[in-house]
Amino acid sequence: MLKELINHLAEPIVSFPIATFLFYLMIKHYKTFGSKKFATWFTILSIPVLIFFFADPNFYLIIKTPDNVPIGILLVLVAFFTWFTMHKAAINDTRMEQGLEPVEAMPENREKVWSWPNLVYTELFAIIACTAFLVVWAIVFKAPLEESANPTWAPNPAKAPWYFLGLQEMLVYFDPWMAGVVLPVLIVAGLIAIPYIDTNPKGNGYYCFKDRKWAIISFMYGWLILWVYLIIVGVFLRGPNWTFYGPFEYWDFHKIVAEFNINLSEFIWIKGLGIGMPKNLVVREIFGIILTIAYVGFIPVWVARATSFGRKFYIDLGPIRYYLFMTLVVVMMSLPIKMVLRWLFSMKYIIALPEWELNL
Amino acid sequence: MAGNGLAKKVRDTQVWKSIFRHGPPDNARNRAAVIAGNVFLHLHPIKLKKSGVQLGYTWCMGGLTFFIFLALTVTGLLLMFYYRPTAEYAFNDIIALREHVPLGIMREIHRWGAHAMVITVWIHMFRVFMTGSYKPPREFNWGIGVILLVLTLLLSFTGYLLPWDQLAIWAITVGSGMAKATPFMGNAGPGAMLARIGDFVMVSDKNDVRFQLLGGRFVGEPALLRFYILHCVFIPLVVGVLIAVHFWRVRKDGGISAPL
Amino acid sequence: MSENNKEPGMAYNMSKLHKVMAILSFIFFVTTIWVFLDDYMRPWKGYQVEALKIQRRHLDAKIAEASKNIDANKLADMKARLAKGEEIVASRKEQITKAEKEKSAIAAKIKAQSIVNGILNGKVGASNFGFETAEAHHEVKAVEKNFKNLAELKVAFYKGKDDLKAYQAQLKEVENKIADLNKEVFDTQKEIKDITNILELLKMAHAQTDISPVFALRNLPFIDFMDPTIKIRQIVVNNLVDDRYFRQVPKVDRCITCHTFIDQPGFEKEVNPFKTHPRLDEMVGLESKHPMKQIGCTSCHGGEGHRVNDFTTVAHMPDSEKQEKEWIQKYSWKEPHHIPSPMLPKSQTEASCVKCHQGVELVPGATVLNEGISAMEKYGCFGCHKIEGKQHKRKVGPSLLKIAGKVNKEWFKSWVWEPRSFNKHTKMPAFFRQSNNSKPEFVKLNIAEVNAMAEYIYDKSKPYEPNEKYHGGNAEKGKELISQIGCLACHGVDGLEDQSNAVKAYTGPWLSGIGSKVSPDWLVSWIKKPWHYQEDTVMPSLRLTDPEAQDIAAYLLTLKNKSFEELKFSPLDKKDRDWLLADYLSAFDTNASAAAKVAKMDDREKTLDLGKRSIGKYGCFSCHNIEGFDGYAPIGPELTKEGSKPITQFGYGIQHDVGNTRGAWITAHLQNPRRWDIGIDKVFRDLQLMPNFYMSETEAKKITVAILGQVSDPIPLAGVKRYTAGEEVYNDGMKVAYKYGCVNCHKIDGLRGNILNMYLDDINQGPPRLVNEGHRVQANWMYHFFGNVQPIRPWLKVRMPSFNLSTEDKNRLVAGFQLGAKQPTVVEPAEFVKWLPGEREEAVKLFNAYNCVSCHAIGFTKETPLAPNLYKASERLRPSWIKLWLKNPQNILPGTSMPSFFGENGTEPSEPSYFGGSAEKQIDALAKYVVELGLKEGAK
Amino acid sequence: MSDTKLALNRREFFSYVTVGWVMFSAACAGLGAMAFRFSYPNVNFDPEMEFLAGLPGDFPSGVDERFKATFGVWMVKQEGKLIALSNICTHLGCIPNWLPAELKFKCPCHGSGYYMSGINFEGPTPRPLERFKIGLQPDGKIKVDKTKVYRWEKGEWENPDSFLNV
Repeated sequence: MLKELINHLAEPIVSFPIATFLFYLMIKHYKTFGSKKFATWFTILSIPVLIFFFADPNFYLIIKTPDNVPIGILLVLVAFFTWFTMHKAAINDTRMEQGLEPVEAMPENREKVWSWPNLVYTELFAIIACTAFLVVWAIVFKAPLEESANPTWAPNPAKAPWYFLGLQEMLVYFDPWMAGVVLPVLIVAGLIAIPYIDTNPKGNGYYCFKDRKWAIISFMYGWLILWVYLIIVGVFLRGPNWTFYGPFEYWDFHKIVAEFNINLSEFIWIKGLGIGMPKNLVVREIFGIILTIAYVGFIPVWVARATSFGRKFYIDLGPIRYYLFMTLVVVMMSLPIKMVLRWLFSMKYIIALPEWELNL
Repeated sequence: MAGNGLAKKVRDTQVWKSIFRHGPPDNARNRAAVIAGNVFLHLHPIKLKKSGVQLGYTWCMGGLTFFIFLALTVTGLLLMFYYRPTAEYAFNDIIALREHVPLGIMREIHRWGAHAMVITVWIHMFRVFMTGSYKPPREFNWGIGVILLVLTLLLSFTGYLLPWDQLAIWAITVGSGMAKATPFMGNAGPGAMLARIGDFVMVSDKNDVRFQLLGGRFVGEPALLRFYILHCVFIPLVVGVLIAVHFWRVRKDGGISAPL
Repeated sequence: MSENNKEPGMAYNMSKLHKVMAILSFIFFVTTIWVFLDDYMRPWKGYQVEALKIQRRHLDAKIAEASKNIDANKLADMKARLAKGEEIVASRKEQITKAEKEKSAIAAKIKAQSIVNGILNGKVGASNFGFETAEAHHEVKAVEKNFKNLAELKVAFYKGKDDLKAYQAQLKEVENKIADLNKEVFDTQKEIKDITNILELLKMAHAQTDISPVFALRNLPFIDFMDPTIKIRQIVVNNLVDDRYFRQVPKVDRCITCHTFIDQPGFEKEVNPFKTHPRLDEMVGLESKHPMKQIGCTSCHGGEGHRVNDFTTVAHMPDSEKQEKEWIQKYSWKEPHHIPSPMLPKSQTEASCVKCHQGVELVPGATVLNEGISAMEKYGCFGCHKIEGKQHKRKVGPSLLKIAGKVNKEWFKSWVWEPRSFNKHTKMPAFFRQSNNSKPEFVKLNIAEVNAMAEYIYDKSKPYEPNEKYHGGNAEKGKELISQIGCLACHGVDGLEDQSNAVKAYTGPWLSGIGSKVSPDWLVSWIKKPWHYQEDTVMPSLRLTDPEAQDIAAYLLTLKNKSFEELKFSPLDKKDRDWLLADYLSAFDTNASAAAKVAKMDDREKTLDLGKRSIGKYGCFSCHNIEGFDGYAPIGPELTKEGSKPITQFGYGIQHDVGNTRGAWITAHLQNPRRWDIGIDKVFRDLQLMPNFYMSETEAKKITVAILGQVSDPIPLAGVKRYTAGEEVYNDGMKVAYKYGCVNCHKIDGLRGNILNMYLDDINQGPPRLVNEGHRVQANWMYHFFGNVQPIRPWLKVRMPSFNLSTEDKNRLVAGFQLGAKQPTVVEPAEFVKWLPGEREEAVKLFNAYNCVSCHAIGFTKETPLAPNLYKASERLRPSWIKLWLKNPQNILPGTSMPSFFGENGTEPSEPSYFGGSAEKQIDALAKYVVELGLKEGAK
Repeated sequence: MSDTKLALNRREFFSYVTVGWVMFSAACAGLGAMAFRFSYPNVNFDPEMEFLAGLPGDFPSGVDERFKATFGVWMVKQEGKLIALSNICTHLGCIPNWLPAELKFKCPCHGSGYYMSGINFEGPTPRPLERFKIGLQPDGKIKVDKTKVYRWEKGEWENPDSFLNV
C-alpha cells in the first residue's frame, strides 16, 4: 500500500508540484534547511527509507543498472552540495545580518598562503581520491554492453545518454524542435548571458543567499527542478514506450496509460464553438498564435508596468537586460506551464501546425 | 632538510641540478621557485588567498574535472590501440577489451570517468554560480566555462556510440534525431518545407544537419567514423585549447574568486 | 611615402603593410575560388549533361508521337463537353454549396467523435491493463471495481465507434452527392485525362530535362550537396566482391555515371557512352538473367568500376589499334598502369562468363567463348595444361599402344618430324623445325630424339592383326557414302573439301593420304569395328555392311601422299644419342660421371632410355596413350588461374612488339609458342617446348578468350551461378555427349550440331536437333537405343552410329537428359490413355481429318514415310511431350516438316469442327490416340 | 605636406585595407565552406529506398503482397486509388499479416488491427500505418519512394503524392 502510494506520488503530475513545493520550502526556510541539525536528521531518516527502497526488487533492478550509477552519485552529490551551499549561505547571511563580513572575507581567510604545498597538495589529494574512486567504480561496475548494433530492431525504451534525459523528458511536452533544439540553445545562451544580466555586485566570492535572492532562486529552480528532477524522471521512472512507471513498479511492456491529448484549436473550435475546424491553417490556430504572442510579448511588458517588483527590476536592470532576462524566464517557465496544461486539460499543442512541422 | 649523505649527494649532482633549479621547498624562496619554475605547476599563482585553498570553498570540482579530462585522454589514447571504428570490428573490439585485453578495465575507467566528468563539471558550475564567481571581471571566463560544459557533454555523447551496441546506436539515434527538428536546417524542423523549389528539396534527410553529423541518413558506419574522429581528435583539441584559455583567464582575472 | 610618415616604434610603413596584405589576400582569395572550381569540374559531369540533351531529344520525339496519337477532334469535342458540363454544374451551385456545408458539418462531428473515441480508447486500454494486473495479483476488490468500470467503458467505447461509423457513412453519402452534382465535369475531366495521360507524363519527364535556373542552382558548386541532378550513380553488388588485401569488399560499379542509358532500351543508336547495352534480354536488363543491379558491370567487363574521373584509370581497353588511336585522340587514353586487371577489350568480354558458369561444356549464347573452348578441345590443350573442371577431357590423339600394327616406323618418324608435310589439316602440332631449334646442331639432336622415341614406342607396341580383309571396292560409291552417312561429322576428308569446311569437324582427324599411311586390311577392320584396334576409342561403328566398308576403304585408299612416302628419315646418330643422355644425367652429376654412366649402358638400353626421356620431355603422352607413362603429370603450366596471372610473370623475351596485356601475350604465344626464344642464346635443354599448332590469329584469339576467363577472383557463394541437382546431372551427361561427339551431329539445346551446316537447304535432312530431349523420349527407351540403335527416320541418309558406350556412360547420358528436363524415369503410357465417353471415336475421325498418316506412313500405308513410326511412339515418347509437340512443333524445332495444326499459339485448330473447336481437347485426344497405337503394337 | 596629397594617401590607405581584409575574410570563409562541403559525401551507401513496382494495370483491387518481403510494402488498391502501405505495425514495430477473409491487417504480436486503408481500429496501436510516396514514371511504371512517409494523423494522406489515381 505504501509502495503504491509512493508509486502514485512519483508520477510527474504529482511529484512535480511536490518538488516545486519542497523547493519553495527550502528557499523559504533556507536557514533551517542549511543547519547541521537538519542534515543530521535528514541523513538519519533517509537510512531506513533507503533500505526500504532498496529492498524492493523492481527499484533495485533499476538503480543497480551500471549506466544508472552515475545518476545515483549525481543525486547524492547534488543533495549534499545544495545543503552545503545553503549551510554556508546561512552562516554568512547570519554574520552579515550582525554586521560582520562573510567567512571568506575574514582576515585569516584573506591571508595569502603558499601554493606549495597548500594548494598543490590539496589538489593531489583530490586527484588520488578521485583515481581510487574511479578504479573501485570500474572494478565494481562493468561498463554496459548490450547486443551488437541492429538497426532493424529498436530496444524499448530507446533512451538517450542520461545527461540528455532531461531533454528527452521535455519531448513529452514539446516537439523536438523545441525540446531538442530551441530550449537547449536557450539554456546555453542563457547560461552564458547570466553575468551580463545579473549586475548585482554583491555576493561575489562568497556564499550567501539574501544578497542575491532572485538570481539564486531562478538558477536553482532551473538546475534542480527543470534539469536534475527531469533527469531523475527520465532515468528511473520512464519505461517502455516512455510510459511512466513508479519506482516500485515492474516495467510491464504492455502497460497502457489512458492518454489522449487534444490541441487548443480542437478545444475551441469543436468543444467550445461546436463548429468544424476551419480549412485555413492560420485561422484554425489563431487562438494559439495569439496566446503565444501574448505570453512571450505581453507578459514581460505587463510585469514591468503593473507589478512593483517588476518595476523595480526594470529600473535596476534597464530595458535590454530586463527583456533579455524576462524572455529567458518566460521560455523557461513555458515548460512547467505546458506540463500543467497537459495534466489539467490533456492539452497537446497550443499551436498545432503539423503541416509546417510547427507545433508548440 | 638539507639532508644527510645520499640524498644530499643526489641533490648535488649536475643532473639533479639541471632539472631542479632550486632547493627543497621549505623556505619562501624555494616555495615560490617550485611553482614558478615548473611548467605544469606554474598554472598556479605562487601565493593565493587562504579561502582559495579551502575545499569547503572550492570543492575542487574544477580541478577534478581537469584531472578527469587528463585521465580520459590517457585511457582513451590507450584504448585506441585496440579499437577499430568500423562496423565489422567496433563491437568485437569492445568485447575483446572486456574479455581478454590485459587491463581492459581501462574501458570501464574511461566510461565511468566520462560520466564523472559530466557530474564534476556540472557541480563546478553550480559552485561557481553559488559563490557569484561569474561576476566582473570573470564574465568572459564563465562563458568559456559554459562552452566547455557543452563540449564535455558532446565528448561524452560522441563516445557513447563507439561500442556499437544496441545501447549505443539507439541512444545516438534518439539523440541525433533531435537535430532533424532544427528549424530551417533539419528536414523535420519548422520552416524546412519552405526551402524547396519544385522538386528541388533544399532541406531533406539527405542534406540536413543530421546528415552532416552522421554522414548518412541513419546511424551507420559513416556515423561511427565521424563520431570517432569527433570524439578522439576534434573535440579534445578544441577542449584543450579552451581549457588553456580558461586557466589563463582564471589567473589573469585575479585567481580563484574571493570577497572583494 | 617619405620617411616622415613613419611613426616612432614602427619598422614598416603601415600603408606598405596594407598593400602587401591586399596583394596576398587577393592571391589567397583567387586560390580559394580556384580550388572550388578544380573540385567542381569533373569529366563525368559533361557526359551527364550530354545525356540530358540526348534524353530530351528522345522525349521530343516521343511527345510528338504521343500528340499525334491523340485525336484532336475528339479532344476538342470533350473540351466542349467539359465547358457544357461546367455550365450545368454552375446551375446547381446552390445545391452544391448546401452539400458542401453539410459535408463540413459532418466532418466536424467526425472530428469531435474521434476525439471522444480516442479518449475512450485510451481509457479502455488503461482500465483493461488495470483489470488484468489486478487479476494477476488476485486483488479481488480491485478486480471487481475495474471490471465494472471496464464494462461501462466498453459500452461507451463501442457506441462511440458505431457513431463514428454512422457519421462516416453520412460523409460518404454527402461526398457521393457532391460527386453526383459535379458528375458532368468530373467524368469528362477523367476522360480527358485518360487520353492525355501519357502525354502529360512525357511532358513532365521532358520538364526534368530543362536546363533551367533551378537546374543550374541545384548543380552549382557548394550548393550541389543538397539535391544535385548531376551526380555519381553507382551499383553496389553485395553478392560479388573485389579483392582488397585479403579482404573481400562488396563490388561498387559507377560505370552508369557516364553510361547513362545502359539499361534503357531505345538508345541503341547513340554513340558511347550513351548506348544501350546490347541484348538487354540476356544482360543488364531488369528482367534478364544478369540484371545490372545484381551482377554489376565489372564482374563481366573487368576494370576499375569504382573510379569515375578518368577514362584511362577506369582501365578502358581498346579492342583494336583503330580504336586505340580514336581513344587517344578523343579521351587522351593511355595504357593503364598500376591496375592488376584492366577491362577486357570488347571482343574478349565473354571470357568472364567462365567465372561463374563452371562445370559446363559450353555457355549458351557465348559464341566466341564457346568457339575458344571448342578449339582448346580440338587441340587438346587440356592434355598438357591442367584446368580445374576440364580434367575429364579425353586425350585427343590416337592410342599408340598398338601402333606397330597400324603404321610403319619410317612413316612414324617422318610424321613426328613434320606432321604437316603429310596432312596439312592435322591437329598434331609441330615440335621440330621451329624457330628456336632449327640450328644444325639442334636439328641433329632432334633427329636423335625422334629416332629414340620411335624406337621406344615401337618397342612397347603390342602386336595387332586386323580382323577384316580388304577385297577392293567402288571408290566413287565410297566417297558418296562418306559424304552421306555422317563420317563428316567427325572427319574432314580430302576430296570432300566443301562439305568438310562447312562442318569444321575436329573430333577425328582430317582424312588425307590414308593410302600412304595404313594397310587396307587395317582400314577395313577399323571402320567396321573401331574398338577392335583401340578399346577406348570414341570412333563409333556406322553399322556398315561389307560392301559399304569396302567401298569406303577403297575411296580412302585412293588418298595418297607420294612425296611423303618417299621420305627417308635420318638414322640414329649414336654420338648425338649419347650426348643427349649424358646431358640428361648431368643434371644430377658431373659431366664426366654422367658420361661414364652412359658408357656403361648397352646400345638398346641407351636408345630406349633416351626415347622414354624424350617422350616425357615433349609430353607426347598427354595426347596419346603410350605405355610406361601412367601417372605422369601434364608438362605444361596449369591454366586454372591464368587470367589473373600478373602481367609481369609473362615472359616476353625480346618480343617488344607484343602488346603488354595478358590477352596479347596469349594470342601471340598460341600463334607461335617458340617466339620468346627468338634472339636469345639458349642451350638445347632450355628451349621452349610448347609445339606449334599453326593456329590462325582468329583461332588464337578465341582460345585467348577462353583462357582469360580462368581467373582467381573468389566468387562468393551468393554470387556464383549455382546449378540445381538436375542441372548438375545434365552437365555431367553433357560431358559424355561432348566426349563422343554427339554434339557433332545433334544440336543439343541450341549448342553445336556442326554437321547441320551441310543441311542448310533442308534442315530436316540432317540429324534431329535435340531440345529438352529428356522430355521428348522415355529414359528406358533411350538407354536401350544406345545399346541397340534402330533407325527411327528411315528416310534419312545420315546414320545414327553405334557407340561403344560403357554402361556408366549410357547411364550418365540418359540421366543427364532426363533430369535436365526434370522428368521422372518411368511414365506409364497406359495410365495416360483413359478415354472419355465418345472421345475415342472422335479422335479417330480427327486423326484422319489431319491426315497424319500421309507422313507417318509406316504401318498405315505403303507410301515412303516422311515422319517416324507412330506405332513406336508410346514406347519412345513421353505423352506430355507429344501434346506439347502437337500444340506447336515450330516452337520446339523451328523449320520442322511437322505442320502446326493449331496455329502459332496452339489454340486455333485448323479443323475446328471436332471437339467443339477446342484445341486443348483435340490435342489431348490425338495424343491419347497416338499413345494407344503403340500400346496395341506392344500387345501384338 | 599639402592637404590634397594627404587626402589621396588616406583614400589609398583606406581602400587597400578594405580590399585586403575583405578578401582575406572571404577566402577564409571560402575555406570554411570547403570544410562544410567536405562533410557531405558525393556518394553514399544507404540501402535502396526506391523501387519500381510495375504498371498500374498489374494490380487488382485489394491488397498485393508482392513487395512485402523485399521492400516491406503492401500495394493496396481501393476505390480507384493505389497506395503503398508500410508493413511496420505502429505499435511496437512487428509485421502484421493480411487476412483476406476478414479484410484486415492483424498484428500477430499484440493484436493491433488495421483496415485495408491502413486505419487502425483495434488493439493497442496508437495510430494508422504509414504510407509511402507513390508516383508514375514517364514510361508508365509505378515508383515507390520509401524516404517520404505520409502519416494520417498529420493529415498527410490528402497529399497527391501519397496515392495514385488508377
